[in-house]
Amino acid sequence: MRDDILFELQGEKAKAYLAKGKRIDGRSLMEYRPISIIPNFSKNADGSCRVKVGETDVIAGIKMEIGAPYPDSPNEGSISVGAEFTPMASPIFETGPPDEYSIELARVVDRCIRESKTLDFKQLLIEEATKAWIVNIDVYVVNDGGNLFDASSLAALGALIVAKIPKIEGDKIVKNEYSGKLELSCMPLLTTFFKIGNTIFADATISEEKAADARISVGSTENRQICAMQKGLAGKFTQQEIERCFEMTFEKADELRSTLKDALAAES
Amino acid sequence: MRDDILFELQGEKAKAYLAKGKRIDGRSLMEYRPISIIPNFSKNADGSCRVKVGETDVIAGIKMEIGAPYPDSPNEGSISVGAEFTPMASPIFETGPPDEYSIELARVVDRCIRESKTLDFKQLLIEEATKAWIVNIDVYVVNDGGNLFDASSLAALGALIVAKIPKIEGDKIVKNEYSGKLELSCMPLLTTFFKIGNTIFADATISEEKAADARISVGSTENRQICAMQKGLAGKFTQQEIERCFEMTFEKADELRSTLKDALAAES
Amino acid sequence: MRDDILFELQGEKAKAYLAKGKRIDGRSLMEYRPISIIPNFSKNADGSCRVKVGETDVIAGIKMEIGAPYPDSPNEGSISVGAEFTPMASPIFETGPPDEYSIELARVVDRCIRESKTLDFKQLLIEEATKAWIVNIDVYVVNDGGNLFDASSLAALGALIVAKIPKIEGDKIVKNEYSGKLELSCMPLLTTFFKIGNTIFADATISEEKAADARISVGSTENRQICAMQKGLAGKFTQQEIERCFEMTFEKADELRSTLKDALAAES
Amino acid sequence: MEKSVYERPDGRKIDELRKIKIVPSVLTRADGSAYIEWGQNKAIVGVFGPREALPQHIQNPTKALVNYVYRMATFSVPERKSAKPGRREIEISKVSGEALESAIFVERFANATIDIYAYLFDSNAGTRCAALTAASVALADAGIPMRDLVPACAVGRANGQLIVDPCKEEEDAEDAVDMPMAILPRNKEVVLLQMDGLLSLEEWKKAFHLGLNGCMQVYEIQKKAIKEKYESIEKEDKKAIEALNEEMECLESEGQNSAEGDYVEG
Amino acid sequence: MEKSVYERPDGRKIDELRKIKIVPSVLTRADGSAYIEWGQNKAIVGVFGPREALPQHIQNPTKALVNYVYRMATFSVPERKSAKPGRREIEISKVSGEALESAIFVERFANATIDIYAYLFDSNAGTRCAALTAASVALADAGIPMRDLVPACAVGRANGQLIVDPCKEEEDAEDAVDMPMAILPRNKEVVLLQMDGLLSLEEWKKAFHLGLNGCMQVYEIQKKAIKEKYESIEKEDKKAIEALNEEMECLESEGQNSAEGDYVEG
Amino acid sequence: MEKSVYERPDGRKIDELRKIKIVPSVLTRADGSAYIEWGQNKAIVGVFGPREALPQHIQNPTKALVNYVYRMATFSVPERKSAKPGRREIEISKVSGEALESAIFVERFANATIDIYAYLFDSNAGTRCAALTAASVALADAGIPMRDLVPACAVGRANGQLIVDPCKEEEDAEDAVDMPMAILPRNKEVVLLQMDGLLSLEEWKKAFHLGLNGCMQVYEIQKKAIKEKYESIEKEDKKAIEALNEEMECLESEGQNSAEGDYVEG
Repeated sequence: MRDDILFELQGEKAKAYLAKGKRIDGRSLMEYRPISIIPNFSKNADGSCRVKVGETDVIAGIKMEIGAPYPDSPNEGSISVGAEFTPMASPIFETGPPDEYSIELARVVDRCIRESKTLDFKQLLIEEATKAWIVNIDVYVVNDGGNLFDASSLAALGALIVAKIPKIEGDKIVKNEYSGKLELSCMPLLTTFFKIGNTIFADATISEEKAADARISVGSTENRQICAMQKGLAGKFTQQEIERCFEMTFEKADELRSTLKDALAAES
Repeated sequence: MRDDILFELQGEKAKAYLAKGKRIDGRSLMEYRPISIIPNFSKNADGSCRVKVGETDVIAGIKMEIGAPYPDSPNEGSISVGAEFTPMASPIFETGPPDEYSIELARVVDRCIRESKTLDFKQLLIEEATKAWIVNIDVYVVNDGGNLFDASSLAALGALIVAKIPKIEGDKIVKNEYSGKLELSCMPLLTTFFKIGNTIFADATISEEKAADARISVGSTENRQICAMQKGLAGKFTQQEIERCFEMTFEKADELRSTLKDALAAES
Repeated sequence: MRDDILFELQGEKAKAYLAKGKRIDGRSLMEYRPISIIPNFSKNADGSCRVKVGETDVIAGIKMEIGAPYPDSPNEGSISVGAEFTPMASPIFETGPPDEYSIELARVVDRCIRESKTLDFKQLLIEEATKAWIVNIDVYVVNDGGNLFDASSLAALGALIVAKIPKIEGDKIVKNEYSGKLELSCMPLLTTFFKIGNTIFADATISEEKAADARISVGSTENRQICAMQKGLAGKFTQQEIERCFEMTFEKADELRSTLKDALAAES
Repeated sequence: MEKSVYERPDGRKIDELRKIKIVPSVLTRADGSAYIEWGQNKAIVGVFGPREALPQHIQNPTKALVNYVYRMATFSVPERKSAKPGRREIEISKVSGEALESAIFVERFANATIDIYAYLFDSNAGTRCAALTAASVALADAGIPMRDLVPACAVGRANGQLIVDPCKEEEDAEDAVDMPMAILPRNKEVVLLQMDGLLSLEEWKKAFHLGLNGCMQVYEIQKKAIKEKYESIEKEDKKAIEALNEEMECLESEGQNSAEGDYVEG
Repeated sequence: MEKSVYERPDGRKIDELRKIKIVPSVLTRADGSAYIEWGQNKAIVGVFGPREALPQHIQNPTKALVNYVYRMATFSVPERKSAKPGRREIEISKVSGEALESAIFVERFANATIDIYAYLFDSNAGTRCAALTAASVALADAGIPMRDLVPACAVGRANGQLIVDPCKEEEDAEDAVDMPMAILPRNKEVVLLQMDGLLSLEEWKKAFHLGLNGCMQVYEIQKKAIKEKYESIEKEDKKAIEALNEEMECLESEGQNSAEGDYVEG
Repeated sequence: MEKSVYERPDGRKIDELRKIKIVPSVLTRADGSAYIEWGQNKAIVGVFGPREALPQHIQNPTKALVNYVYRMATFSVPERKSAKPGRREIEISKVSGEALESAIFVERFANATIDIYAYLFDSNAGTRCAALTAASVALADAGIPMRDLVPACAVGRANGQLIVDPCKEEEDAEDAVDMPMAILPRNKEVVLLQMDGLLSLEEWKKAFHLGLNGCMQVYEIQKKAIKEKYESIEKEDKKAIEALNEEMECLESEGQNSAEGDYVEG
């Protein structure tokens, strides 16, 4: 175990390094830790993906359910994103109803997917006003090594890419049979930047994250569109700092996308 | 802030005054504090009303929903009253599920409206056995300056009086369009009397309420019918004391009704 | 009151006795305490039974409800067993949502009934795929004198035996009228054995139970079939010990069944 | 008492209670308990305390908390009740606990809680009164010092007739009124009073009179139940007698209480 | 500022805010409070603290916790909201609390909590900004030392046009973007920033500029509201002035803050 | 072992387990952990402790609490599971925790808690056994002193044939029996035993024999996983070895345990 006081000390150390533009683990400021991706981790899921970014370990799984469309969009299905910080992920998490941390995580991952319009909700319709697919995406945090937003976003996108649409007979889903795949029009991903003092850097470790003053997550697509933003923590950003993050976001997201594509290619 | 210890000291003072038949703020025993009423406080509500009685501040709002009638009264709609003691109303309230205080408040306000039969539940029917109006009345306590029962009852009645019935097309409510108004056959109101020592008085301030031994709320209509009663707190009343409250209840409720009518007239 | 420290002291004493193959109350190791059974304790229940085993006191009641069959067994009804440790049953129980103790109790009672196949779920069907009986069995623990599993199982079986099927008109249950009785093909019951040191014994009192190392509940029918098992507590059993329990289980369950039959005969 | 053409469904007179049976000391793990049958109503009440109130921040340094929990079993009503406590149960718990607090010498037990759990297993109108009636017997059984017992009883109206202790059928009348009440019998002070339905002031006075009368009958049944228990115990258990003795003294002698507690002549 | 052919539903210019009215000190039991009307939006904010954080294990020995609770009344929206707080409300509470924390001198109040409750009673887009804007006025009203007020404002896009402070109709546009933001005005630092919708980097820069501008307008309204309160109090209450005085000083003098707090020139 | 005409859906012999793979130390923030693949089942287990049990009133001054939490991910089953823990998960958590407690020297850690979290991410029958099997490896990985590992395995019946480690298809047979069990291998004592379905006493004996056999095979896999980890660590980290060493000693030497703990020859 590395307890939380140890992390705080490491946080202080991280701070000292970052003040000099360096990082404890030798990475450059905008460099991500090694990433490993296991698509189709769970066979019972309609799509799933396990992602490790350094020590961070998250598992996303998808279950498609048949539900009624919302009254104000009778010809659309929908997505629903949940996140659970499992209590094994960190000494301080507790079992219990989703708290504000997991709710924020789920909602920002949701926002990045939803607002990019990569999923055409109209294609999720089964029967107007009465039946449509609800794409349930659940992310489980198994080990919190920092930068959960990017790892979760990557796992959710990976799960969506490999997701299959269950076969329907009458009103019911036929188990273990599929009628096709989910179609995605782009690959939206979150990249998150952290600020300690005046230094901005990507992919914080847990000790760096604990020492961070502020955080900003930017969702973007390969078409260089920003589709989501979320500033977090009690620090502040200047306009220039935010613009610097934006400049990096497209580059970094492209890197993550190609890592994901490689993993998917290796799988099939 | 006036903290709770301060209130207790004021409670002792209130007690001493009341023992001599007097009140700290100079009111007579059965006199209400100044009342201000803002009907239609919320445009998104189908009916709403903000009421201040002295420092006490409550906001009631109505939303009409379409639901199924109860199986044992297939040709009737219904009402549902909720109350929330917001945590800003007092230093001691907490956010969370409704506790026994707010449940009692909601149920006594509900009882006064329901039992007076001012609303004809049969007129809330839309389609026998399948569709009827559910009149959701929610009362938010914004500042607890004492005597929440009377303020909440007044706000709920005010909201009902100005409430409009949404227009329906097919199975759905058309937003921002209305097909008429709720019809009320009378104006039921709660008046609450408090007891400290052997003194009975109306409209307690928060300090008086904290010092009170017992409380009795009486719901009545302009036809001098009693439609609800609720004794509260760990004190006791003799029969004579209760009868004395009843004698006052019609007079005081008439006063409140005319204040409400004036406010409504000013509004329109 | 006998507080929990007192029970622990009694537990030590029970332990000392059991080490010599004896019990404080003079019973033999496999002897049950006196049992009293009151069938039809609650008239509003569709079936009910109060059972006392020594100081242990539990009340089981049944309510039949109309529900939809599960999609994967469209021609079957079902049962649902709940248990509530009321806070009056012991100084240490608290009001609140069902905890792991009451959930385990309910699930083991459920298992014994369900797996014995005494109820033919197909006979609970009212209309294929849309309507079937759900047999709700709720057990309330009123006084915890030890061995709740056997007392609860006995009460649940008693309630099932006397249970009547409500009369239906259209989609609704007609109050206070019945169309027949539930048919049971056998009389499954739990018998529970406790272990302290190397001594195995039946029907523990609360002090014996608090001192027990391990517990094993065995569900069986009059046809000498085992239909459920549940080992509990942090102790261990050898194979020989378990087989010894099995040998006793049929004999003891037969005793309990004849006590139940006598009580039912006395009732009618 | 009054004559009327109204015939009650169960043939009772308008001022006649249903059959009531109270048995104290029915539980072994609670500090005090009572079982009541009141017509079809069946309730068991268990009392714990005075014991330390936990968590600490709820403690009151000037008096014991009175925590009354009223619950109905899922199968105790015609239509199955959810196992989750409803708003009705929570409201009844609150007002019943306040009614009992008025009788208990709470000021003697700083930082303590007195927990009273009342469960209904069968029902047919008047359950809160049945439970409350059993509760003060259970408190006496637990040896908790009280100014008085707290008998409860409802008054109702059906088909224009005021009646005591209405049954379910009467509670469902078109013009039904339901007024549960509970008193401290010695001075006939009201400690619980609720009312649903429409009444004129004159009707209310009559109803109240009927209710007082009903409560006084319930009081006699409560005292008899405690006395019988007391006598049966006498032969078995010397120590338990003393505690109950103190209770009975407290209930029967009048002059003493003002000195002992904060009781004020109403 | 900019010219456009796009006509806003309520006739506003693209850089024009809806009408905003802020009234501090509207509650008597909270330590500080404010009422805000922002177009149709109506919110009341109450502040308590700094007070001891409970239970103890949540206390932070190096700073005060900032607990922000954003809630919408059931009737404040077109379709009735459940009384239970939703995930949206919880997320907004979290980011708004973080935004305010950046302005408060939390390091001065070890083991304390500052509780901020913001309730919406009517709404039409932009509620989180309205609540947050009222909240820092309520904090000032409570005399809680801050580096700066926190004005908030949303930027949006409708029919291809970037606009400040979108109304509901604009928020529902086919190509809608919604970007709520809040700043510390003195150095124009961003403390809250969220975004839904698709934007290019160039559009974002324009949007951000509009938003900054909007926030600065809101800031003026906040200061005016506090000042008016301050003046009205002056005539009535000497003691209350001093606290607010300190607040205003803190907001208006620049050089001092770096010395007092951990403020760093951005 | 036995011959039969029954053909298993996956071609296994009746006493053959599915493929099992166990990897210890897969998490960095937990004190100990393990990953298990058991056929299609995939579980991750994390262990924390011994650490102070909180809130204080749950502490036991004579031993450590063992808190086992078994959960299934929403997508780990054919039909989506609610994110809320169900009654089945709570029951399994309770009996699995009791089984592990029998192996841990809990009496050495007064007022402490040992928290074990087991999450299933894919499933096909036998999940509680897979999770429990991984859990004692994770406990060893955390250096928590144990009398023995706790291998688990289910026995079932399908089409009249008793089988070890049934798969989902077999679990759904018309005459299915499911009997999960876990043992302390050294003395073959049973620490978890549950059963659903109808069995005669004779069948039970055969089933139990099959189950014991299965558990012993699982035990070998557990030991191998720990040993491999131990060897791989040896080259890297001197300090970690000592802790695991102690574990392995504890597992392999027999005579010592009775002296160290309260272990009694069964």
